[in-house]
Amino acid sequence: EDFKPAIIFDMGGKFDKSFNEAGYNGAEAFKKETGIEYMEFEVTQVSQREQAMKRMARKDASIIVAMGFAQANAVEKAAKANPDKKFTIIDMVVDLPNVQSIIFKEHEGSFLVGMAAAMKSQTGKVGFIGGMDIPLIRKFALGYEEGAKYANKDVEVFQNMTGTTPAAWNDPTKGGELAKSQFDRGADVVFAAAGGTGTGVYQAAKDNGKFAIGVDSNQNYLHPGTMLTSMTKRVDVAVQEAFMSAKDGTWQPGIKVLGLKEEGVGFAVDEHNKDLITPEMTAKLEQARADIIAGKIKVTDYMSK
Amino acid sequence: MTTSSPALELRRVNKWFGAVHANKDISLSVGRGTIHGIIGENGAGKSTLMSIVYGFYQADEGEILVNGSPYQIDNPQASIAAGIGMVHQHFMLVDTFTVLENIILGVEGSARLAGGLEHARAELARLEKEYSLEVDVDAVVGDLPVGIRQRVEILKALYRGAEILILDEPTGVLTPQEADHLFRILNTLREQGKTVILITHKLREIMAITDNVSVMRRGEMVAHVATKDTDREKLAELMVGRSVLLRVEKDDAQPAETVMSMRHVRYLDRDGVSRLKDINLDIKAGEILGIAGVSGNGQSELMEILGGTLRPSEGQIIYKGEDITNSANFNARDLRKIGLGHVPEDRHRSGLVLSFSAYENTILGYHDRPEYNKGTTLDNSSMIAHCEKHIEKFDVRPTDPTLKASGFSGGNQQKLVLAREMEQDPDILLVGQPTRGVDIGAIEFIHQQLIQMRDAGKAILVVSVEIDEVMSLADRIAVMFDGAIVGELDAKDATETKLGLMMAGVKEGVEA
Amino acid sequence: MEYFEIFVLLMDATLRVATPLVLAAMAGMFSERSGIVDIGLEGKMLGAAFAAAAVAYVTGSAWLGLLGGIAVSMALSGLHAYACVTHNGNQVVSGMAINIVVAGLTPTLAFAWFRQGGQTPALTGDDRFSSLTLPFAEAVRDIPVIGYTYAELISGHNILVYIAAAAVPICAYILYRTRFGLRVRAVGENPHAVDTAGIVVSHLRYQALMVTGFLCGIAGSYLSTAHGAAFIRDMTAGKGYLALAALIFGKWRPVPTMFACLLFAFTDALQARLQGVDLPLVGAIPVQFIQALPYVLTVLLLAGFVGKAIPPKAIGEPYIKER
Amino acid sequence: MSDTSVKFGSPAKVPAWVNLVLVPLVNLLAAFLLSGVVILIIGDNPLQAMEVLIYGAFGYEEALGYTLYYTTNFIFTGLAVAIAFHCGLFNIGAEGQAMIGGLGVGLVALYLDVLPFALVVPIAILAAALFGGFWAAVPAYLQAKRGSHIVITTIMFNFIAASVLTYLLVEVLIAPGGQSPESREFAEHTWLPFFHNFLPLPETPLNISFIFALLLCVGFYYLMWHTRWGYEIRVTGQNETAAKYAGISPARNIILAMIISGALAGFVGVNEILGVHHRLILEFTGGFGFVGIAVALMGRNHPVGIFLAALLFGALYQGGSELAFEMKNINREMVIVIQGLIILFSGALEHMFRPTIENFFKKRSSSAAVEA
Ligand SMILES: Nc1ncnc2c1ncn2[C@@H]1O[C@H](COP(=O)(O)OP(=O)(O)OP(=O)(O)O)[C@@H](O)[C@H]1O
Ligand SMILES: Nc1ncnc2c1ncn2[C@@H]1O[C@H](COP(=O)(O)OP(=O)(O)OP(=O)(O)O)[C@@H](O)[C@H]1O
Ligand SMILES: [Mg+2]
Ligand SMILES: [Mg+2]
Repeated sequence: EDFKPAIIFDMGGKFDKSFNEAGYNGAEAFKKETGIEYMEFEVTQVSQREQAMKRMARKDASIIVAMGFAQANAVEKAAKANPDKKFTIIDMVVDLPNVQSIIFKEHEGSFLVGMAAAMKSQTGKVGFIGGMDIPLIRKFALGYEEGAKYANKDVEVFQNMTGTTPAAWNDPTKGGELAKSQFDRGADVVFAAAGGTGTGVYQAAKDNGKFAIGVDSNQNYLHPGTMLTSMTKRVDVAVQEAFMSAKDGTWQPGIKVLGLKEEGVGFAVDEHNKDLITPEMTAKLEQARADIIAGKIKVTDYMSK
Repeated sequence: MTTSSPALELRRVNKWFGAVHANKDISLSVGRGTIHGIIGENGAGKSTLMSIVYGFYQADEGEILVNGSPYQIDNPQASIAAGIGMVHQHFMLVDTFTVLENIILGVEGSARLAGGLEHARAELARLEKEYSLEVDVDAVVGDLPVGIRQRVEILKALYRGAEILILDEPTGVLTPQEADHLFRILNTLREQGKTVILITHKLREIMAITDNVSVMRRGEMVAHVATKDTDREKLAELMVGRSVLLRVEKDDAQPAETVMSMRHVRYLDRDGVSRLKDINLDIKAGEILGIAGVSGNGQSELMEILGGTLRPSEGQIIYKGEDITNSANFNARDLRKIGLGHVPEDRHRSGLVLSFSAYENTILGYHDRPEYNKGTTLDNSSMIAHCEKHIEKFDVRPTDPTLKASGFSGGNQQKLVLAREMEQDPDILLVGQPTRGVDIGAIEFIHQQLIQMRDAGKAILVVSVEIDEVMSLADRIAVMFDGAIVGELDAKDATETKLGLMMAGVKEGVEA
Repeated sequence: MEYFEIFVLLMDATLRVATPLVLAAMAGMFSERSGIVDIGLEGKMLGAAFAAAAVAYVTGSAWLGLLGGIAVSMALSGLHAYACVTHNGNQVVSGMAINIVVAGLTPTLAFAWFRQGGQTPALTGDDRFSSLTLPFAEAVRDIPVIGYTYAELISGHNILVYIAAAAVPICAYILYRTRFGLRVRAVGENPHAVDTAGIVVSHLRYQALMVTGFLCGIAGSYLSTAHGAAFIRDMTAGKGYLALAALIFGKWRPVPTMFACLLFAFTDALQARLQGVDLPLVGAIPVQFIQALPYVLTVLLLAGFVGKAIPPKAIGEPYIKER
Repeated sequence: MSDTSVKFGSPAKVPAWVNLVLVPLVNLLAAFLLSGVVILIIGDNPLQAMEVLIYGAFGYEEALGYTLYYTTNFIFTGLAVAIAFHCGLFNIGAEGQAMIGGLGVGLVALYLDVLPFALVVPIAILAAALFGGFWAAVPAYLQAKRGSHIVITTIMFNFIAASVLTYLLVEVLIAPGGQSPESREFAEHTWLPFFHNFLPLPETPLNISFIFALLLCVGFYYLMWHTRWGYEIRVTGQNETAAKYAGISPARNIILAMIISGALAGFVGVNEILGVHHRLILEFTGGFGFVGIAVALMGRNHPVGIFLAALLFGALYQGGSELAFEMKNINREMVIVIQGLIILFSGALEHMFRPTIENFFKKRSSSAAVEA
């Protein structure tokens, strides 16, 4: 019979240049590989989340992937109402027999890019720019700070949040200004976890001859020479695998935690930035990666602090 | 163009506003170098006709000839080009601009202002001298008294090279002195060969200054006469269609107890300027106290204080023997409750809410009266019933209580306000400018109503800039100048000269 | 010296942030002074930002992009005029409609044309207005105070920042010293007076709105081709409303309005630098409250010092002389 | 903001239904036509799109439920903006007032849930009104007493409200052990009944707030046109000098009207927080406050008009989401475009076709009169 996967993007929309877009890329990759069309919906109102799930269930979706922590309540309700349907939620745990929860150890990936930043910094000052001051973003920030301090215990880490309204995720101008304010204070590497706002941060880094670190997907290609690396969070892989496993029948409910070990998070090295990362840095980063996986380095997870 | 042709000629002009036929088949001929009066009741169509001549409205039918040649006037630009200037009933000035800026608006000369301004300054100096129209060209118009604003309007027209000058009710807002000055200006204009068209409700002015007069009634031209061949009574009859009493008939007053008084009242405005200086006044039952004075000499503040919307800076207000100056009751709402009625000077600004229906205006200030309420609810049927009564008694036209206040003519709006305040049967009635802009038929009626109230033993205060009105209506007259009362006299002793002098600040008894 | 440098850098950020606000507020000034409420500044800026980035990307010229941005903004302004002047439509509704249509249309078109998820491709090199170094800037940098200020604060902005700086005196000149300005001011106060003076009210308002469109076009282009380097959906992020607020704050006058824009920009720049900083006495304030600082400050200033703003008298009312 | 178009002129002699029904329909049609063109350009079938939109808004019970649920919010914010307009004020801050109103609801539901339903719900509703009202009262006070322009202050208060709410949800009210900025779920007895709880309807967010909104429409009409308070507010809005003359205090009425306005906006919190989400979350106001401006203006500040405009916007929101779901090339941005076009044609360009249509009927009626 027909396999009908479905995905629901959250408020940022599927082209948010980060999290949702990674999910979109995963779904597209699945489509390319299997030739199977998927259903999709972009949420613009809070209550559309649940509605979209109901719609998809009614359309007999084989699996419904919900992008983002904010959809947890909707998934919970929809999963209870449709016990025979499979749900996968990214970035949050919903404890139900027909729900697969995929969460990432963003702090681990952030730790490594924090190290990279501190090692690259000439000034001993690095920056972090978040979209909104919410727990998920603090998770990134804390990991980053710990990593930076791990590499250089005297490093100074500046933190800025963009705003308090949804516009904060789409305000490159503000992002650029925040980056410049950090440069003015001496930072020479910035890490942005702020959706579309990040593009302004990267642009500012480029304009001012500083380094920037991308987030979620590999954004190194945006400004070769400026993008030091990207903290990858393989949401695309997660989505693609969720679809694929549901198709194969290997889909399992329960919690999947993807960290460095599972290669769910990491840092990107490719032709765009390989000259920026010295062998010495690579060595240290690889060592730290191994230590974290082995449990020798403990990275604090803000969420369970 | 022939020299014998009239300066302006209208042939069978028609204008409809929706269903209203505002101008019916109007023909009119105005000779060059004359002053031509146009009179008619409120809503007769005078302003409409002149707005058509000025190109502000377009006629639906008919022809306009200027100096004998047909002219297509379909916007003010065309009429300005044809040498027509107009001073509108409601001034068309930008309050925030200086006189100079107002005058050059539309004829700036060049894209840069500086040149135009300099040229205008020189030209205005010439015009001012020629017609003795002094104004401070750098003053901001909003700060100027109405009389001066009117001069600005006239200068505006002259600056544009007007040969024909239309004035719509120019004296409605002027003091007698200002009006006299205006007439001198108009005479000068006539001497210089200009043509003047004058719309007014004041027959005295028509008789005093015009060469010819045309009378309108209900959208039609009912008569053209040479002024020297007619008189006020005849004109009034032509206008209203019946004979009108031009004087107030009244018996002697029977003054009784004092209802309201002011003791040493001073008022400083927000900028600290002294507006009222040591005012002492008694308003007595059964008497009409008239306040004469050039507008802007404190009458407005006086009215506002008595009406409870302003508090005096110093001094006492005594109402029915009680000093209420510092009482919680001293506000517009509570004063009304204890028997004060107030017809404000400016019906548009404060007397009415123009966008409300007539019946909603009927309760303005009285909306918490039990007769208009059922519990917490406003009783619409009672509001309408009261309004209908007012409309009938005061002969308001049209007779529709649901019509918006803005849809009534000024005279009828005034009647609505008067009806509201008088029908509450107050013990004391403050009336500002009772008949401003109102036609003579309505003036007669309003005056009669006020006298009747007086005879019923009510205390009445009338503030008016019309000397005539104050003299014929009041029993006792106080004259205000520069925030102070310069003198009080019995109406019987008042003469126009005496009052005129006092209004100019000359103390009573001190002959100049 | 340390504090001085911080201050100069703060002012430097202020200038960059204030630029689109100043341009948009000047734009709004012409509209509102002519009696037309313009809450559509936001949409016009957004439309211009998109058009500028798209044209710049396709043609490789930032200047052509600027022209494109101006053209789109003027077209939107024309639509506003058509609704509000020709058809006496409600001005607030028209402005909102324009904002909404543009918010939807720009990403749609961007997606259709560039397939980059509702953005335009990033602009580089000549696609974008780059910083200009003024003469001698580097040479005098080491001269204390003056030289440093010149090199950091005065020099090193892109051309549109200088245009915005010039726009204020130019707009003031136009408004107060030219025939057009006189008429615009008059029509916003008393359209009847303008009409009887033989000037066609609707033409005048159309002209004023074209100036609005022009300036707003520059403001929008600045966002995507000068300050930023691509169009991103909703990238105006409320700047149009903020510009409007500055206009009211500045009582519809050019220079005070400019100062209001600078104030908004300054508090914004300050807020970025205060986040997470330990302040004397209070310690580190939660970031949300630091972020609210510009708005709180505005309210306080408004309540404390500015007093009553009296708008152009005829604003918001369609001019109807006869029906 | 008031209907200036009728200020100067004689009453048009056209049948009432022409102005009330025909003209709005023609406007809607024009909006749909232009939207159709856009849809055609992006390669979809406009007729099918229209069908999906209308079916998606009204075609089946669940759709109708969602439509009415959105309508509820728009009624609240539409009325809120309208009462401010009646007082001559432009309240652009309904969004922030809704946020703070929701905060009030949330606090009551979180901390007073020991109380039974019959107590906690009225208290929560009251809290919505008080909190929303307070958030509007401050700008109102500043306007009335200090002359601070209410448009600016209410915009600023929107931002401040967002800051306050984010702070509280991130730092204070966040569910213990929670990972996203939202409170714990409220106790179930505090929830407002959904329609599907007591009617045989599919599950939708539609809850009894809708009935509350309808009651408020009636109350609004009664208040504005049948009570002294409404009368005073309208006098203040139309003519402040006349208000002073009549002994009506403009300051008092400005503050009063804004408090009511803020309270009305705060009720969005009742619908969303107590009715639907049952926890305090971010972004629940979803722009309803801003759309409320269009709702009020299109509804001519009259509750009947506001109800109809709210229904139109509710249908656009729900039908629009259906459209984005069902049609390949139509995404959420396209839906926004269509919504914008409808506001443009039925709001800003509402007079475009009116003269032509009126003339058509005027000619007919006048020629009929001549014959008669
Ligand atoms: N703009 C308008 N729209 C509709 N009707 C109008 C308009 N202007 C005037 N009217 C109508 O035309 C008629 C004539 O009005 P007009 O202003 O010419 O009177 P008027 O003679 O100047 O009166 P007044 O002495 O009060 O100034 C009135 O009945 C009025 O109802
Ligand atoms: N909004 C309106 N609708 C219909 N007719 C109007 C309207 N406004 C004024 N008119 C008519 O136009 C005529 C002249 O109006 P205008 O304002 O000049 O009145 P007015 O009697 O001269 O009042 P005032 O002396 O107070 O200026 C009036 O007869 C009135 O009926
Ligand atoms: Mg008249
Ligand atoms: Mg009159």
